[in-house]
Amino acid sequence: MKLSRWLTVLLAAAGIALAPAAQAQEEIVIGGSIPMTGVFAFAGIGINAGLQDYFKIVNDAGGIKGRKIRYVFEDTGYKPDVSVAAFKKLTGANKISLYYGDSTAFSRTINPELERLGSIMMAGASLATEINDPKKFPAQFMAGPDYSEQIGILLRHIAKEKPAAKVAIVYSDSEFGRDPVNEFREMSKKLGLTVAVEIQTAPGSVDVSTEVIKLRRADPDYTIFHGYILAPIPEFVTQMKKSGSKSHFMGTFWTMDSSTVMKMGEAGDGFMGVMPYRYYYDTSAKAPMLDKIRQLHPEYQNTPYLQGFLTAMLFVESAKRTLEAGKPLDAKNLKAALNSIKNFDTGGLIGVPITIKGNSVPVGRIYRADMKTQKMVPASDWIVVE
Amino acid sequence: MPGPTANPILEIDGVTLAFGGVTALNGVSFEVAPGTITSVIGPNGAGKTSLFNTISGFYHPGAGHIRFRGDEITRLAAPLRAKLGLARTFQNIALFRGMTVLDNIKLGRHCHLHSGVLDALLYYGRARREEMRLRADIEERIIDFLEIDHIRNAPVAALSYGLQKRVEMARALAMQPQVLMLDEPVAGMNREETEDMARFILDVREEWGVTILMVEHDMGMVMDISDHVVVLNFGEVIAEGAPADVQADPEVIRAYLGSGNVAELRHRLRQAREAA
Amino acid sequence: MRIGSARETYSQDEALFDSHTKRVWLCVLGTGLVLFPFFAGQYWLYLACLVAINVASATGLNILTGYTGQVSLGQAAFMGVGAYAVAVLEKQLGTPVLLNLLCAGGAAMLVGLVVGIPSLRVKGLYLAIATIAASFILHFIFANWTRVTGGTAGLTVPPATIFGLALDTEFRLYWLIMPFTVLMLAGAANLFRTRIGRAFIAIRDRDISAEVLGIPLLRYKLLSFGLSSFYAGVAGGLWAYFFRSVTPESFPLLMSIFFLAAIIVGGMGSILGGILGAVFMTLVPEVLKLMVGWLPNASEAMVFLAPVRTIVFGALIVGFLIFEPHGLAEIWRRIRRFFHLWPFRS
Amino acid sequence: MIGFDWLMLAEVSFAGLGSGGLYALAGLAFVLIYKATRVVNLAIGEMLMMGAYFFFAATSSMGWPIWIGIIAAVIGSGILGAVIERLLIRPMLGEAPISVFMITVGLSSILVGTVELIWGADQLRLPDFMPSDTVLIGEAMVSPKIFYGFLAAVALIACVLLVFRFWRGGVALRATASDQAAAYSMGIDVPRVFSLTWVVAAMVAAIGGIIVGSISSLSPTMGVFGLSVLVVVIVGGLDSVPGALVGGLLVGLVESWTGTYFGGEFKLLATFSLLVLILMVRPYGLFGTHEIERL
Amino acid sequence: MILEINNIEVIYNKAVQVLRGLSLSVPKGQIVALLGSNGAGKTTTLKAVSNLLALEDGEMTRGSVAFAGRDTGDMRPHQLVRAGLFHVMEGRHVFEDLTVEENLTAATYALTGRRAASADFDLVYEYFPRLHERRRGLAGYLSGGEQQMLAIGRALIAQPVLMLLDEPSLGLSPILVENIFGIIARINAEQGVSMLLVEQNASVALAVAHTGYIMETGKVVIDGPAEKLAADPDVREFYLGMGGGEIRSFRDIKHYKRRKRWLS
Repeated sequence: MKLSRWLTVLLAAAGIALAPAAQAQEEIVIGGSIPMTGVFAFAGIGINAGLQDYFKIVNDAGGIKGRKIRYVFEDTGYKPDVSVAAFKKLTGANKISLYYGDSTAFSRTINPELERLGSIMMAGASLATEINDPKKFPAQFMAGPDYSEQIGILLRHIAKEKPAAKVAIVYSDSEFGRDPVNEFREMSKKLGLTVAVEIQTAPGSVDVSTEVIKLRRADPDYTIFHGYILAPIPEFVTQMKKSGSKSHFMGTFWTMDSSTVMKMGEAGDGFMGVMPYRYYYDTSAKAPMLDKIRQLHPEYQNTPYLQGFLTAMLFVESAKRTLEAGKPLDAKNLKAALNSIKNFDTGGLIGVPITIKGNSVPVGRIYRADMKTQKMVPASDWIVVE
Repeated sequence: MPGPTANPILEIDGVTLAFGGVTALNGVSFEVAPGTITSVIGPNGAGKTSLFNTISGFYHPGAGHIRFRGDEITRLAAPLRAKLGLARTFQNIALFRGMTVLDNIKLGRHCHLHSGVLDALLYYGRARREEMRLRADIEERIIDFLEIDHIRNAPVAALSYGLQKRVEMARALAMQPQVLMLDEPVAGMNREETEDMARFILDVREEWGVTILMVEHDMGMVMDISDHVVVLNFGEVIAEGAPADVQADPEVIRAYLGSGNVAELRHRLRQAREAA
Repeated sequence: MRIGSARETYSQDEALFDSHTKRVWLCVLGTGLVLFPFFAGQYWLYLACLVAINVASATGLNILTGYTGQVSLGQAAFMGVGAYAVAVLEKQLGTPVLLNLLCAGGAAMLVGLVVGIPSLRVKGLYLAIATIAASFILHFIFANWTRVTGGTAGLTVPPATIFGLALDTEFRLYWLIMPFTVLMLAGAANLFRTRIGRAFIAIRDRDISAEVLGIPLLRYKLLSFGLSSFYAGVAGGLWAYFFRSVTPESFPLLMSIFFLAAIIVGGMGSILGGILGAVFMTLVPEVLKLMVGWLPNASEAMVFLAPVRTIVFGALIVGFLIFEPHGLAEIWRRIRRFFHLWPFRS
Repeated sequence: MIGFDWLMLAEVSFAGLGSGGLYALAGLAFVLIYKATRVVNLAIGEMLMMGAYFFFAATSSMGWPIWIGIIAAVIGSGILGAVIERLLIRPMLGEAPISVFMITVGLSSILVGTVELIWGADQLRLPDFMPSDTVLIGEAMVSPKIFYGFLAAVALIACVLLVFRFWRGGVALRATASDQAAAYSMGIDVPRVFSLTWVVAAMVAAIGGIIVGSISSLSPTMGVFGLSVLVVVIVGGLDSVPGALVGGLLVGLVESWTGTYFGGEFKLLATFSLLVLILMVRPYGLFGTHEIERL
Repeated sequence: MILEINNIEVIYNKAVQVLRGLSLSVPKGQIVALLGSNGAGKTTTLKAVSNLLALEDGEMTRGSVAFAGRDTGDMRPHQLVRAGLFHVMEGRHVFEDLTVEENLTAATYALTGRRAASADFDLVYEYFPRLHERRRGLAGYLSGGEQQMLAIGRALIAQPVLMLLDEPSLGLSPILVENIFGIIARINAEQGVSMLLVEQNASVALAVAHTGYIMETGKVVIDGPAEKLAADPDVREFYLGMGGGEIRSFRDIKHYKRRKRWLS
């Protein structure tokens, strides 16, 4: 015991001696483990652009209370150990207050480190239900509804559209896929929906004909896909439609990027899904922030971009509130500032003002694919999960 | 020299071995008396190496028995036979190319050592003592005896054919054999090297009291140093006995040694050619 | 220049580090390893720990594949067994760290022994694929035995505590991981000075002859599987303490391929090869990333150069194999030989 | 059995056979290479992927008609096969099989990186080129892509078997596979046979890749498919063309049955258990050549 | 001279020297026998001629081989075959999972790019009627003798100028051996094919050959006309297995002699 205490004191002393003297106007450093390559690269590239763009907007406007933002990131290839390495490297070289992480595994792995450091608040690409627990993940949050909440939004919409409908879920055999299955079961029961079938597909399986046969026999009114980006949804939908099924098909956030849905081709017509943000091209209501994005980029920006953008916005807002309260930028203060956000206007990115009580932003809306205009169109109002 | 009445150290009794329809050995029987040099000869493909493989436990005979010091070993696994004292060399030289000469020889002692995994990982106490004893024994008794001290740390792949054969013999000696089985010990050697190998074989028998069973083509050496010769042809024993008797056996001459009358053979070939 | 050294006893001749120069370098290396954490930043410490874990596991695989010739693609799954063992013990029972790590090794060893059973009948790449099968079956167990493994979400591991000191930083973990790795390396090196190591090599070189020379094949192949997976299990246990979160997806097949690549690139059947290979394979992606970082417009370049990194990584493996099939260890040996004779180069 | 849905079993079995046909096709590409050159090609999945991407480039990017696109993709893959053989495989002649195996691991990394560099990491969709109406076999509905994919696979395998049997080049290939040194001494240009096999295998893989890609989608992770192929060829025997066919169908059937009656998470478990079982009973697969060991 | 081997050295695995300055020549239309004990380097000699060494990590480090006056150093094995040099390997090496006929078809590659030569299957069946009976059967199921016939039959298809025959008598009964050698002699006489014959069975080899070479540890020790060699007392003693000479016994060699010599 004595030895350990002695060691701790020694290390603490070394830490103080080595830490650079705090400057009043030092920049705010935001780090990121971003999957620029690998299976999640399509999202990573968008997320990165979204983060970068918003930080630039803030910096161009003079920064946060006069302090500039510096954004540093590393490519992870969507591998948790590489993500951790990037985190260590970036936090070792910079005094980071906010961090963007790329996967559930990373969020979970780094959580003890975040708790130990106490200086960083993190958000990320993981919308895992598990992370949405302020007790277990006090220094993290996500800029959208978690997967269970997304399923809840979908089911709510179904219950409203067709009470007592038969619903099915098709999910991949991965952590991502299995995440909201329990919620699906319980929520269906609560809303008076019948679970027609739950189908799990093997990871990396190419052919889904057998699963289609199973699904066809269950004959659901609504089929929710979760745990995929694109494949094998189009094949499912095509085969189901060809066999005369009248089921409606739905997806969750990472599937819902406009270009992803459009790749489904004809089969994708009428495909619905939950989306926490407005699409880039959605001009149905006033959205100054979207206008700004459209100004910056005349071409379409994908949903991960919007996710990154909104995350950056919440990062900045938390930092601003913390600084305004005259408190140092540490995890506890940042998180408290984040949770103080009430009826916050996202500049139209989300159609309703948001309130962040816990670790997620539990808002979403159902959009439907319209293949004629090649766009996603709103199919419901904004739904807030209580 | 023990007389022929002594109990045989190794008995091959009606051994039959077949692979996929081809009979490699067909009711082979003979005995090896302790302390003798017994040679098995026969043309290529006669089943000599198959016989060796059967004795050392790599093949299991379809019929027949193999007895070692009177005990049945027909069904015994190969490693256990090695432990009993049946050591051998191989026709195509089966040295382990990834090891030095010294390690190859040490490997021979494997079945007589006792250190376990933990001893090995720690290399402390038993394993260390055992390895040191082994090293000393190999250095003093085997490497010195076979005069291969200059190559002890060489990788075996770099050695000449003759030296490789000698290392193989060293490894077999490290197995502390009672019966040493040599498969073509002087193949590919010149007269001088052959003489030396012959001397080693005789010395092993004399100094170590080891019984020797060998397969060899070099008739000169076989007839000279063997006490007993067994002739195999097409998987069957066609003759056995003292070298001189075997050499004189007309069937042996026909099947293996050849008539030696080249002129007559040439004549027959020519006749066959013309007849066709 | 050093041409030879006189040794007076067999024991001196059999020593692992048989020359004065070697011992001096060993001391330098040891001192370096001890001093390293006091000077390195947390990123380099992190990498050092990761490298050490990988070295331990690669050395285990080297015992099995490099020395015994049994190609295995199950190393990552065996690490998984060790990692889960540590996670479960630490969470459920709170047993001491050292015991947990030994149990992790033991658990992985038991699994390894079972996986090794086909090795008597199945050889070469057929065996390699059988080990892939084993690793998928293990993955299935990790993902579906929810009561113990926590299912796909996995388990979070409390920090290792030694004498009440929580090992929750790289600096502290280094003192757990590095000694373990060094001990395991020493064990492996010792192994190949004894009859067991020789038996392994004999099986690799000519297994059927080895049997006739008195080596029971099944027993030694299983022993090799057991030892190798013991190493993997301990490495996996260290991994669990290091990352503190264990999920089924933490130990993909790709990781097994990584270890195989490490020992091949490093040099099969050489302890040094396993070390060099694991170090090389772990650090190459990081070094490549650093190099991209030096380029102008690094952050934009990163987007485009990231795939290039994947290519370079593959090209390095290919290049090494084509130009030096015996791996880094051989290159190292050649460099050493050069300096031994220098300046009297022949 | 009353109440058992026999129609479902039939449909599931057809689907299984269908996807089994695709496995068999990819397995064929693998077996060709192994048979002739003894290379275990772990990059087989990536070679499929390259074929699919070539097809994508020809049709979606260049805007060529579908059939020209297919031909272009097949030819492009053939050239790639030749390049791979010449640059990576030939220098490794005579090295340990494990080293060559590792070369193909490196190769797969190179191919994935190249695809990411050129086409990005996004999932892409290939244009539809097969009839999309459901095929009815009796009362059983069969997915069209699977059905036509199966036909293409079986036709191609039959083609290869016929060529092996009756074309002199087929004899040369089998002779090379059976005994390299002896093939040389017959006057067969062994290196050329090697390179030809790689070309042909890459072409077969390209066709497989186009079908697989059109059923699911195109992405740099498509190479994972190669893993199932590995199971197929081990079950069938690494060096047996009929083995690839039987192994493919068997694995397809087992996958679809377990997927239906037990659940998707059991698919891999079932195929790999099958693999272990077969290896224990027949260590060289169902039709593989048993190598004789000599002391 | 159809074949001239000039002072060649061969090393395996960059370490083991098997041939140490071996020279021999095969006159056109003749059969030359190369004799010697196991491991003397006979097979290696043939492989060095047909350039098959590389397959076994062997390398010719010195000397040259000329076939029909042309240096073979830069010719690849299949080119040599197509130029008319056919190697019938030891152990027969038939393609076991091909039929007899397909085995012969494989050999037609030897005719690639040569004249208007067309493969003459009938010639093979004429020499070996047995092969005709079994032409649809897999070669792997043939008996040893039949396989040897097939191996020589493949060579006939190739219409070679020079045949290298490696131990055609291996594993055959004396009657079959005579049979095979009878055909070898016929092929030589009727087709005018020159032959380099490696044999263990020295008597039959010397009976069929015109010239003989005897090698030991990688070099030639005795050579001359076959009949003369067959009469040579040393050859009779060592290679024909006929004793009777006044050779010193192995039993009489003294220990000290051996001890001295191995120190080198």
